[in-house]
Amino acid sequence: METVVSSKPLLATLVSLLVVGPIILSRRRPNLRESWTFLAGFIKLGIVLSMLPIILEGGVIEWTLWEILPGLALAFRVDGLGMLFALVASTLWIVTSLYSIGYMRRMKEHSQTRFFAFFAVALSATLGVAFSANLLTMYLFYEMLSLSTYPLVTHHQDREARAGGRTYLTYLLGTSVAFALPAMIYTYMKSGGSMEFVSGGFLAGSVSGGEATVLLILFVFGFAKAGVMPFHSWLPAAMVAPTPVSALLHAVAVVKVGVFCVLRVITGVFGVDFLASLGAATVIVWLASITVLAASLLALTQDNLKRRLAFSTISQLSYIVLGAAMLSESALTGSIMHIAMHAMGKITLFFCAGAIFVATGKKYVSEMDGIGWRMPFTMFAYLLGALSIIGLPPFGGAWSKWFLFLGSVETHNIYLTLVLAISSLLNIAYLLPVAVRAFYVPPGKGNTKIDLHEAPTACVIPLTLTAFGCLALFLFPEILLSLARLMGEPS
Amino acid sequence: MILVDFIVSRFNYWIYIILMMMGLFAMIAKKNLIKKLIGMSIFQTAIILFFVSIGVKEGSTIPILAHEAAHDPAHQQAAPLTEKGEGHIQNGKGRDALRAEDYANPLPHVLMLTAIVVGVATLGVGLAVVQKLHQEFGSIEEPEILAKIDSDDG
Amino acid sequence: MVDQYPAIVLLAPFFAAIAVSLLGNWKSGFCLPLTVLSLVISLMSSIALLGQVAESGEVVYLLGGWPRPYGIEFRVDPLNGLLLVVICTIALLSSIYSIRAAAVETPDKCPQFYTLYLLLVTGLLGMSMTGDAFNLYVLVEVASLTSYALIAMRSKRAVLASFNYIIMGTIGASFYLLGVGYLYMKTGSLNMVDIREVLLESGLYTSETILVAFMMIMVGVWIKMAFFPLHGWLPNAYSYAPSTASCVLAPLVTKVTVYVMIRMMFTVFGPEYVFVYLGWSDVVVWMAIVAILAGSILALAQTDLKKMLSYLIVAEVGYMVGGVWLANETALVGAIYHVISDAFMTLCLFLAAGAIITKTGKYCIKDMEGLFRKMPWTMVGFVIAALSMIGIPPTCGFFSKWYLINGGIEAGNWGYVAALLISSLINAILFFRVIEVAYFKKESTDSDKEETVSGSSGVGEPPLTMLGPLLVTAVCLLLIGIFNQEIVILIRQAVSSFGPLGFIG
Amino acid sequence: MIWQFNLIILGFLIMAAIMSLKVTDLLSASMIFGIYSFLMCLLWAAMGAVDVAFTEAAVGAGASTVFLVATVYSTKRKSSD
Amino acid sequence: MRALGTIAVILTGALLLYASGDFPAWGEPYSPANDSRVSRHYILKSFEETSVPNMVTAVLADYRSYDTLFETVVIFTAGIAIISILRGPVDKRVRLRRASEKSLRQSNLILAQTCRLLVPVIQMFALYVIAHGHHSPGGGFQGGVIFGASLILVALSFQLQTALDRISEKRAMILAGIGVLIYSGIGLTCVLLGSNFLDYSVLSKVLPLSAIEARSYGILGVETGVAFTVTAIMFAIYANLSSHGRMKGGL
Repeated sequence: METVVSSKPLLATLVSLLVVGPIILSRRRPNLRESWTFLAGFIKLGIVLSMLPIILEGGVIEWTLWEILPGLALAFRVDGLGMLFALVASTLWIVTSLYSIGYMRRMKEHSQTRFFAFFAVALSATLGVAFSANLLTMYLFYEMLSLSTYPLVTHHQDREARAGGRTYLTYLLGTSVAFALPAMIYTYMKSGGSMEFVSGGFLAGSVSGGEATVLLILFVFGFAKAGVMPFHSWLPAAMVAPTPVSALLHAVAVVKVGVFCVLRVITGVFGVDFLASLGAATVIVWLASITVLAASLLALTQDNLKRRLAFSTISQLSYIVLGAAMLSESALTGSIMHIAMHAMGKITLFFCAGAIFVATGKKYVSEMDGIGWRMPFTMFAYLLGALSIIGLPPFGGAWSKWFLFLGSVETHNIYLTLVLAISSLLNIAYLLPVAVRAFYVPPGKGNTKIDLHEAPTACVIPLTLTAFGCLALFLFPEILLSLARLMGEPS
Repeated sequence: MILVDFIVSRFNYWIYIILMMMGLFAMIAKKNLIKKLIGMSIFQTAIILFFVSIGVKEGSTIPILAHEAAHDPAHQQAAPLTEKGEGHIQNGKGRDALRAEDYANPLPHVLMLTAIVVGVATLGVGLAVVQKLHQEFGSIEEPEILAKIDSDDG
Repeated sequence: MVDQYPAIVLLAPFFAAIAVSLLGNWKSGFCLPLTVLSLVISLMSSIALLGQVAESGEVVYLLGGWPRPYGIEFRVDPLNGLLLVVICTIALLSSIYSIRAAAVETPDKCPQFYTLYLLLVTGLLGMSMTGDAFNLYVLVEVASLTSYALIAMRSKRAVLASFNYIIMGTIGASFYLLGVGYLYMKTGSLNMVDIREVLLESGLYTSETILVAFMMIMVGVWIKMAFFPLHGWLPNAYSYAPSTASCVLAPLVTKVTVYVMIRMMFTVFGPEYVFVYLGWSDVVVWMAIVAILAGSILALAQTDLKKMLSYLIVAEVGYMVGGVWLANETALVGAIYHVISDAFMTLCLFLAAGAIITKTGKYCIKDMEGLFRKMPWTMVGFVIAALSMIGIPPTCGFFSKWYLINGGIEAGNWGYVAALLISSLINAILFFRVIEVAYFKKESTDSDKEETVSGSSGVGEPPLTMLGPLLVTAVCLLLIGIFNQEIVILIRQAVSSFGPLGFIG
Repeated sequence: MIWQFNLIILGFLIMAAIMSLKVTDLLSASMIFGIYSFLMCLLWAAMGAVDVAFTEAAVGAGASTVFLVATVYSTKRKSSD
Repeated sequence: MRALGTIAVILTGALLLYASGDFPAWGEPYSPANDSRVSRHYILKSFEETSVPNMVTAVLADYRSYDTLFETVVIFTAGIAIISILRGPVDKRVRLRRASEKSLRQSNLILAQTCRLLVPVIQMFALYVIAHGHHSPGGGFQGGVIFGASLILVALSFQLQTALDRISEKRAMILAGIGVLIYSGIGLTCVLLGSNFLDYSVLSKVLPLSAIEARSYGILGVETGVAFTVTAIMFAIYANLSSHGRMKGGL
């Protein structure tokens, strides 16, 4: 395995941070401001893509900034998992930027400059997490992400936003300080001053089974962005944010950072084999299973579309955690792929929810009767996204579900297979009715008079793109698959 | 007799403790601010008394060189500092001149000069603050001032 | 010139104080330039001194040319070398800040204010440099007297707070003096290094007098540093003081006293006495835990911004005392690092609070709606300090917590670790309460709206002389965090000279 | 240095301290405090600390008492305790 | 508060009594403190090294002169502190007028005459105490306080204004600053002459004296500085305390 030393990971992380200055400076000229965002987005994607070949060949890219604590550097390291995540995040940022321009301008939102600036910071933090080489760097960017998204979540600055923002920060910051930080310090001491992620784990052999269980639970709860119950309620609360924020951050960046951290901890800190030998991950398996089912059931009861999607996200995130905690190769591959697949599907759904809101002002599922034929692109995209999440071919979600099922069979745990099966059924139950209502139920009395039309083009284009993305991921999964497989292989 | 000796050799210290505790109690428990400051001064002088007691030597004189000793040319020459317990400096004429046992320990005195000055400085500032409080609240009793502050708030 | 650095550090503000008092009455325009100039000189020579110390070890400066133990000496090791730089930096920043604030809050008293200010800085610098136990007392009194006056300069409640401070401060200083007396009685020396040598040579560890001396000195410094439950004087004194005064008092006085405690424990009595012979570290750490929790919870109960910050100082003192008494190197390094980082954090918070109060005239947290819009840069500074208090990387608060928690785990004291984490969480709640209020607009009735319209005309960013120091401090918070390795290496150099820290952990 | 003499002065000292703290008339308290200082100065002179005694006579019995009296005059004479 | 006070007193008192059993006997010449090398050095060598017979003065103003510098600063600080605490916003309308001779006559004749007789004597004595501090008890502090007391006496027996005419508060504070400046200036001169702060022996480079005599004269110099400051501050404190900081009326 070759190791390349290059500053590209740092550059990819920093590029969106650097663009904050120009964004703020050009606050009086919206077009210029948004073009900065696009410029940064394409540069970022370009840098990420330029690293792809090396990673695909099984290499890693490293860059160390400086030692920040004894034996601990602020360091970047790109491997398959990080690459996959960075690829997803930076691609979708560009799409979302386009969408947010349409959304924000049509809604005549205030403080758009602040919005775009913090969005860029949040992206930096996301890539930072993806490329971090050790726990400390990861924690640093993790906190940066929590903080930079707070102004985005509370963008409306009203009473509701205030309450939502409060829950958001309390959960994310509180758990990270209360659980993740002590777990991290304990890890640091137990490992003798090292926190570099290595495949196979650096803690292997230095902690007992009980300690490993406790630490693992602390990490999973500490990275509450993963949404494992009972620390999940920040995500529904965060739905007060404008839809582009929900779409990118709460379907892709923030939540995926959570599960990404959990994956890193399981693979890089403890090591799959070590955990398997201790049986320490069993608790996590059950926690995740319960979350999968409970969140799906809760999603059924939600009338607000965005909240329904949020609970769906919680449930889907726990698939990923579950896949990792099953500690089998296929399940791990499946869960890593699910990061990408779910991202593509869920962002489509959020885009649609936003587009519906922009065009009609409707938030609730019960109001959406018959809008399908008026907004055909949007609702068709919704259908594709939903099918991908459910896991039906020919959509991307099918691959990840497939590997997860395979993994559950490999573990010889019939209950896990059942959990996955039941939850897939529940997925159908809470996602499809929206599309069904939109297309087959005739509009109610109140809706007939409203002049319904498609959302702005800047909104429709992205959601169409991502919807076809779901399809494309099914047809061309090789890159993702090989990136995911890189992690599953023993080093 | 042993008991008497013990008491004689200790009572100075005990009395400084009593004085100090009186001062401390007044500082904490008195309600009148000037009384608190008087307590503070008693507290500080008690500590000074303790320090001065450290420096006392039975049968010694004040720490100022006697006139003839000071003007004895022998002392102008550098004499080696003698070791503990045999503090005799032999001058040229073979006469005992300077013995450490003959003079009270000057160091505590020096320290206490400073402490006295610090004490009076603190007292002065304290009194100024009391006067200012009297101007602001018209009282020098702590409970009354607190009551006034509360009524201002309410 | 090179060997005179310790003297220059101290004498620059000292002579400036006299010059200000002499010239200030004639022309008050002299006050500020002299103050700033002297502090710049002091800062530069303290940095040079630190470089010298880092390179060639301890620097000893004999005052009057008398050798130890007959005269008084300055002893500068990396520990107080760092502290000197911190004191000078903070004093310089808040003196620049005071340009406008002093004119508003203490009109007509400009020369007196700056004289006292410079004497306070002189006292603190002297406290951190001196190698003589009694001289320390004198300098403590210089610093205290100036603090009393600076606090009492504002009217009403500040005066009562100042009186309580006089009483408590005098008890603390006198206890310290008494402890020094007991030490002198048994060792016959006042020089710190000499005392320790005599203690070791004469085998005085078993002496009751030394025990009581130690307790007296500890209680004395604890009163001075407001270690819970001896903290009674601090919250009122710091929150009612003029903001220019609290900006220099709050960051420095408690921290320098913590340094005095460290100096006393490690240089005078020696860790082998404090930790190995006495073995009280558990008791004191538990007291520190109570202090941390009590300080945080009391802060939670406050509605006044400055008072909340003052109670946080009480909690932070608990951090440092606990860290020092955990009796292992990591925790001690963490505690010393926290002394430095907390000094800057407190400065940043008080500067921001002072700027808010001078511009809006509001003290209560709930009155601070919409501040992000009105004074965004001030709030940026405030937020960075708040993040540091909570312990978010890469601010320095994270790293000090890192070392302290590390030390706590090393010592196996889980209570301390838990207390640190709980207090971090409480800090998070506290600061986000403020930030939330400031971030959101007022959901108000019409009458309120009119009030804000009429009132908002004057509310904007504070002048550059206030904003500049605030932002510089905020940047310092980040720099101290990012370059914590360099600082910690210096601290370790100092800590290793204290000798082995006992057998715990 | 005669310890009996010492004891007598110390006895007076304690009496003076108690009285100056007990008397409710602050002017009397100040005067008694002056006496206390003077006794203290006497004691120190007897202990051989002439410089300290001299200073205490000037500062404690002189300046401090005058300051106290000045403050009592400009505030209140009666104390509640 | 009473309960708190009682607890504090009992705890501290018990602690101190506990330790007193371990004390060396009172007046023991060979106790650790009295027989330490520091103390012995001061007694045996101070005359040799400073040519000042009064060991207290030698230690105060030479061996530990840095302490004494800050002791002076404490007094100086107290003066400024009291002024800054008591001084309200300056009342521009009140102009300080010279007290007329009438006010002198108004006060009690016996008091006035006694004071007239006493003050010069006190002041002479104060100067003597300052100057003779090398050989007898006394020095800058004591002399300064006595000199200050003579001014306070003037203020007491006439009116505050009478004393303020002799030395106004502003002048007193300048005098105090000059006092500290003399002290620290001597110290700084030593630095400029190439030695450490307050090392008077290098004064022999500029004065026609031996190094030891230079120390003696250095001590005299700093004692003068102390006396200036103490005199001025004692009077300033009294003036402020007796008039609520308004410099009018007085007792």
